[in-house]
Amino acid sequence: MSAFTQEDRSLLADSVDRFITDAYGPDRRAAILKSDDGFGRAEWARYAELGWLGIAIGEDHGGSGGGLAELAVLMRAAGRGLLMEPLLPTLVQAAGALAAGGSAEQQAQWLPAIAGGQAILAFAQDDAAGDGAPVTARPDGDGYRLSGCRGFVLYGAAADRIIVKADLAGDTALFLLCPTAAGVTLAHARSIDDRPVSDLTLDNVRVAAADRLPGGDAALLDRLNRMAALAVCAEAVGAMEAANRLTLDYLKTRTQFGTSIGSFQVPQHRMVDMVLAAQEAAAITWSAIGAAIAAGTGGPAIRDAPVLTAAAKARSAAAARLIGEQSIQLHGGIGMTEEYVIGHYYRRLMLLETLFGGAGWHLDRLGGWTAAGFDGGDA
Amino acid sequence: MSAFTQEDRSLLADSVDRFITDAYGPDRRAAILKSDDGFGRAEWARYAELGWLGIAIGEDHGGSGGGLAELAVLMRAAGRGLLMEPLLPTLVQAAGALAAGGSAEQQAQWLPAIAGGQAILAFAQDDAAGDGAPVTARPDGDGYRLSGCRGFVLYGAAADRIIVKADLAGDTALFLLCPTAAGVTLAHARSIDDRPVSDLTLDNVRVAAADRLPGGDAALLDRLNRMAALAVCAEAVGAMEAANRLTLDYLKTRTQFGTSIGSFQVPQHRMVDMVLAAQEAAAITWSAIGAAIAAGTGGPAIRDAPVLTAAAKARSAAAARLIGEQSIQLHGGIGMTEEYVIGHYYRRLMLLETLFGGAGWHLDRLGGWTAAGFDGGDA
Amino acid sequence: MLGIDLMRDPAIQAFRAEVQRFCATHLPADIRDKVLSGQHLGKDDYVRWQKILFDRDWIVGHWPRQYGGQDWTPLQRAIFDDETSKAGAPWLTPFGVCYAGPVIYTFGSQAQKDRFLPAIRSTDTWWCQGYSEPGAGSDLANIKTRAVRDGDHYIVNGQKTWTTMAQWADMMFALVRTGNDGKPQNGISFLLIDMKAPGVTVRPIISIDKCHHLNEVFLDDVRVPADHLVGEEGRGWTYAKFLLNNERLLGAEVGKSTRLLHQLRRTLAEIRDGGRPLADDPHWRRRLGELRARLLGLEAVCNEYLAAAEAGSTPGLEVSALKIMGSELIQGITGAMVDALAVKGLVYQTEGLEPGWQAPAVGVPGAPGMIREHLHDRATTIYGGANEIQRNILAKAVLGL
Amino acid sequence: MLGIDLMRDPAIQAFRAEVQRFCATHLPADIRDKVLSGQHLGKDDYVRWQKILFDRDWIVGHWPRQYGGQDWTPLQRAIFDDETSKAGAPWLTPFGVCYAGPVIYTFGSQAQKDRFLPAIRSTDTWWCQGYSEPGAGSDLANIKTRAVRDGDHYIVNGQKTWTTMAQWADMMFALVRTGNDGKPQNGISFLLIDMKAPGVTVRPIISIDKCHHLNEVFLDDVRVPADHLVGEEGRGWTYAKFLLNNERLLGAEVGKSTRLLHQLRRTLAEIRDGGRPLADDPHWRRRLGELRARLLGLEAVCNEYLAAAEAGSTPGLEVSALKIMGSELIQGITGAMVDALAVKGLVYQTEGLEPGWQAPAVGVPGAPGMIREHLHDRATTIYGGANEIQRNILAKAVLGL
Repeated sequence: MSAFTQEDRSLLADSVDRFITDAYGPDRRAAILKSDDGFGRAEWARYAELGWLGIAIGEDHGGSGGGLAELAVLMRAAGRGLLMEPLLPTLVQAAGALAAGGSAEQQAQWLPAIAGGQAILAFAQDDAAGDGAPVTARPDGDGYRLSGCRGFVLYGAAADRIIVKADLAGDTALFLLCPTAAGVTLAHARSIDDRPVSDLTLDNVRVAAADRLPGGDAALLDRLNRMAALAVCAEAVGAMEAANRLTLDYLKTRTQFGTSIGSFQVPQHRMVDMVLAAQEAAAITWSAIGAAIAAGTGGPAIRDAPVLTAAAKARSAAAARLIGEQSIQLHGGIGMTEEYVIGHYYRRLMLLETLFGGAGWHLDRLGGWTAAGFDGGDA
Repeated sequence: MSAFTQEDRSLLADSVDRFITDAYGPDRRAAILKSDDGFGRAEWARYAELGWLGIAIGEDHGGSGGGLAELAVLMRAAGRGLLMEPLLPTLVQAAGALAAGGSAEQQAQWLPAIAGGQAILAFAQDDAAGDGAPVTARPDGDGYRLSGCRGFVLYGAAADRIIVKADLAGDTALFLLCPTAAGVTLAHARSIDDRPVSDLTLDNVRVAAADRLPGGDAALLDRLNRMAALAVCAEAVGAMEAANRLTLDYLKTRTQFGTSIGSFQVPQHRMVDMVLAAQEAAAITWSAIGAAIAAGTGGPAIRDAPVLTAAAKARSAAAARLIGEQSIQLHGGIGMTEEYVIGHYYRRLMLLETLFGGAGWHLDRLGGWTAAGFDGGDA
Repeated sequence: MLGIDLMRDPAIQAFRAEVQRFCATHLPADIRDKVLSGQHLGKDDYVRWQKILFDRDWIVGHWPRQYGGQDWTPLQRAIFDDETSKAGAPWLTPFGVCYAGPVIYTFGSQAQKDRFLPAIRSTDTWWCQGYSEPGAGSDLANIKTRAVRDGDHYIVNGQKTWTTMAQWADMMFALVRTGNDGKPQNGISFLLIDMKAPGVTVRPIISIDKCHHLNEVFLDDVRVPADHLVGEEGRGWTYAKFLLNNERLLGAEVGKSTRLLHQLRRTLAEIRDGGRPLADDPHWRRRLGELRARLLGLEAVCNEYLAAAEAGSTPGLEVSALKIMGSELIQGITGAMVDALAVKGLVYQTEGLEPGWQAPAVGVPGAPGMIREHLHDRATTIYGGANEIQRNILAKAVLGL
Repeated sequence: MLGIDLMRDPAIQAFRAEVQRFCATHLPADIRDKVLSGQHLGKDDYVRWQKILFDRDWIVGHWPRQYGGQDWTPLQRAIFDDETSKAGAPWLTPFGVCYAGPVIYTFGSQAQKDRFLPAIRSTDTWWCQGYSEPGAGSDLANIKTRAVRDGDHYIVNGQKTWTTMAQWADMMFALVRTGNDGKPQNGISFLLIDMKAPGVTVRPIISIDKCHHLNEVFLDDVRVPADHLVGEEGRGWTYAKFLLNNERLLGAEVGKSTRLLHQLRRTLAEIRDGGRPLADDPHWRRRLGELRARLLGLEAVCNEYLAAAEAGSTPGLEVSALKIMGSELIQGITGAMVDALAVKGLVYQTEGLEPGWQAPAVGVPGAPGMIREHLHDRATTIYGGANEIQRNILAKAVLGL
């Protein structure tokens, strides 16, 4: 159970919002985008001071003992403020993997470092950027050798460690990879929403046995990916709410043909649909998070958590597309400029749509489950 | 080449429109719907007198030597007037099959009878209504024995002959079936757009060798189905144009909140999209018909006729759905009543969408061809 | 409290289970089968089921205890509505128990309460709603039916339309115009009209599903006792708005959509194309997934609203949001059904809607019920204020546009 | 004559083949490769290609012969536009040859014709369009930039925005306000402004694709010779409308959509998911089919319009229909591209847009060009009168609503 009350969560959300208002304005954000890191090192240290980085880390490891609900509150606020820092891979994926699948030593080494802001971790999984070279691991003495490629490693450039998913004799295994180890190549670029992202190539890289996560199996990865999908949904909800607010303000203030754009029925109805879509995405996301927490704590799950997670990701992806595209359309020319922030929301939403499975992927799974009578025959 | 000029076609369209205005009004149509036949016998005779039934039959068989273009003009006008008579199976499918694949005797027997209005023919192909009992034929002395089921035989109840597609030792074969032959069972109902439709069951039915169409192979059937698909597109275009006209009139005259509905921007834009959709459906349908005629007459085909046909059916299906649904929505309550005609257009469009392949089926084919670089690499 | 947490509340789960159990044991199988196959229900079917609910004290569970109800919260009411719908219970015709009853016990006189409420609870009186007119649909304030005071009666003249089930009705509650001052909303009164009174004529309207649900009701010099006026003259619009608000959280029709989605699932498993069930086709699978996701999304939104209502907040305009989402989802599901049927041909054998019909079925078994549902449900985005009107309301009242 | 019949006309087919042949032999490979991969083109790339067309006498084929053109019909012009686009030719920047030139030869003085037309044909002068302003986008009649007569000059003050390629321009044709009487459309004049004149300042606008196509142009006390006024003072709106009409049949951008659809096809064949190319996935296949069908539909509509134009009719508002369909199709195609890329991750390596860039590519090869195209093309439904405005125009002028 989370150590947080509903009120604690509100305070957390307020704290992030206040930070963004005070210290993460357009100028600072523009400077961060131009920096080599592509995110704010100073901000990261500040997040640690504010206690955000340990929000979902156990109190025994220097955190405050929250969980997915608190991460979601943080990610939603991060979405509103378009934060650039590596919250997702470090707090959700890596800390989640270590907490659930790491050895005591790994947890002792990395979780306090994450909570304290000293360590940034990335996560490399899924398909290779190219074809035919997924990462494979083979035993090598008292350790392993890893080879292969991974694409789209977010914040790979800044990571102190990259948790790499590899195939080990047909099973899933997770390894803590040091990016400076011999045989590791990282090629850096930016994602569509300006985040640092890397292609990772491993050429017979030696990893010690102690750097394999003992509990890092396929089931863990599946749980982690669902958790990450929900964190992404929460971030998208925040971004959609902010984009809707900006667009609604614009409709009210921008005049054309002698009247505000918002006095025309077509923009009105479109704005209504955008607000309804964000509302639905939020509701289904919180539902899925509630179910995931209930499932994790052994409580009675009303709905199966995977079903709700698939629905949440699919619906928030659909909402993200509608809101992202129509925010720009309703803003007109100004929406097309890099200087104005609405385009940044659009690009952020484009990325969030795709992370941890796009709408189609989740709908296919959900459709398959539904066809098979999944969920106790309850739909 | 068609014996018709562009002017002849205009005269034909005018003639159908005039007939509908003069003699196919709501009262007459309501009476036809209530009749046992479900279509107008008297009207059928009149169509023969007006020369419509022989429009695409050769002059040597009592027709006027037109082709697909003239059938399309007729079908478009029939769509506008919501005609209930068996034009599609008799003129397009059966006469088309006989002209292209019938023996001289078959042509001499049936084509003049069709042109003269003495014979109504139906067509039974594709899947069985149930599962697992498609029609198979086996040689039996100097004839054949047919067994199996066919669903959705339009106008099967009135047909003097039903052309049945059957599987003959792995090949496609077409037979002229007499509905009163021993072993033939027809179960009658109405289609969603009020047309008579039947399930056909064949239990070891004897068909003479002379009643097999010598040219009735898979290639002929494929060509016929494309032709029929385009005739259906033309009928849909006519129905969409009429539905749009009714809806536009309604928007202009119906007042709500003290002003016409058509003064609101949302109905305006929706109406624009409906008109654009009908316009596109018309343009792509005429394009495909032009290409089909060019292909049939050995002229230089600009675009491959099957590609354009698939595009035409898919786009007109999409337009039919938009226009059908939104015609009712924009009419409000009155659109929901059986007494008012817009719902009849909706149900007619629902059926036309599905005949000879719905949008999905055609898009899948078109997508496959496009992926494979079909059409000379030209897209 | 998050909606999902609320749904996990043991008392709530127990109530849900109790409704499910009751339906499983008390909903007559013949009625359920008609509902699930989309066949016609007769008045006697509705009355029989409503009397079963009456016997269980659930027919007006959402009424206050003093009037024979159970003081259900909005959440309990929503659960009851969802679970009975899912189980295949008939539509709980709302004209008496949801509309006339609450207006009468809230605004009516003691005499009206004594006279009308018992028969509403027992469904011994069948009610219909006299709101819409030929010139007043979404624009309801525009009603023209006039009631002129004549001694201790009103003389009513006018025409109501789209009157659901008026052919079975004993009473109608109607909005009538008693004054013409100021805004059109003023001068509207709420009158209870005996359908057997001289001058009342009911004419059927057949809808595009070929069925008779709707009617026109002509009112020609109908004499209505003055004590059939509910509340004050000229305040009818206020009472109608109260009603609307009262019903605000049921517009999503989650239960109905759930039932229809089950039906779609079965249909996709049964209809085969090229030898395999449609459910195995990737396009159908994705479409089924999408409809399921939308249903779960709608349910989540409802749960948030219900949680807010449970926490004592008075939600206002949700009725518009839920109505938009709910109606468009229903149309999405029934549209998928007819698309699935279309694979084998759209045969609409209306005889198949009659219970006990035995002649040979043409086309796909069950098709008539699904086609009827689809055609009928084209109206869900029109009635109760067209979705365009709902979006206007949200734009103005919620977004401030 | 049906559009399809017209397209089968041997002379038309021969012309099409001639353009194709010319592109195959004369379009420089380096330029074509940049276009097809979505890389940045420099001014020199555009000029080089336009001079090649000039040498072939095709750069202003649609101009009258007396001004150096070929008297192309709308159909010929459309074929030229389609085929060059499909072949990977750069966008034929229209500001000189399509906009400034025709206005000058139609409404300008002999001196203006002599002075400006030759350098437009040879692309020795680069033009830009000074229409939009911060307060006048879709609502163009609202322009505020003022030109005040001062002896034999106008003094121009104001700000233009969204000015494409102004950073390369030698001249701007601008709508400026010279009067304030009556409707806002009155009092607008058409002025030719030297971009090197004192008081002209160009400030880049970086768009969401991170590229510099657009600019703000500030005009501070810019002295423009009075003989740079085209036609009559106060008639600028009329000339602008003439221009719009002139361009009405190219708004569909069939050629560009065709090229992009080819690119999508290749992308779907190249990107693999779970070991097989996306092109083999049923959902992608259907989506590709749908985009192809829409392209064929758009082409068919264009052909009907062109056939009508060829037959001498003067189509009026098609520009709105073609603009709506064309822009939404382009967005459909580029949206599919980024969805395909997303399977491997949306890496936007903007360095990859620079020709000759050699560093290691991250993500999917070719992604930067496709992402750039997608982001850039979000503007297609905004510029030139947003699609909402186009639908307003059609509703009013064509449907009479």
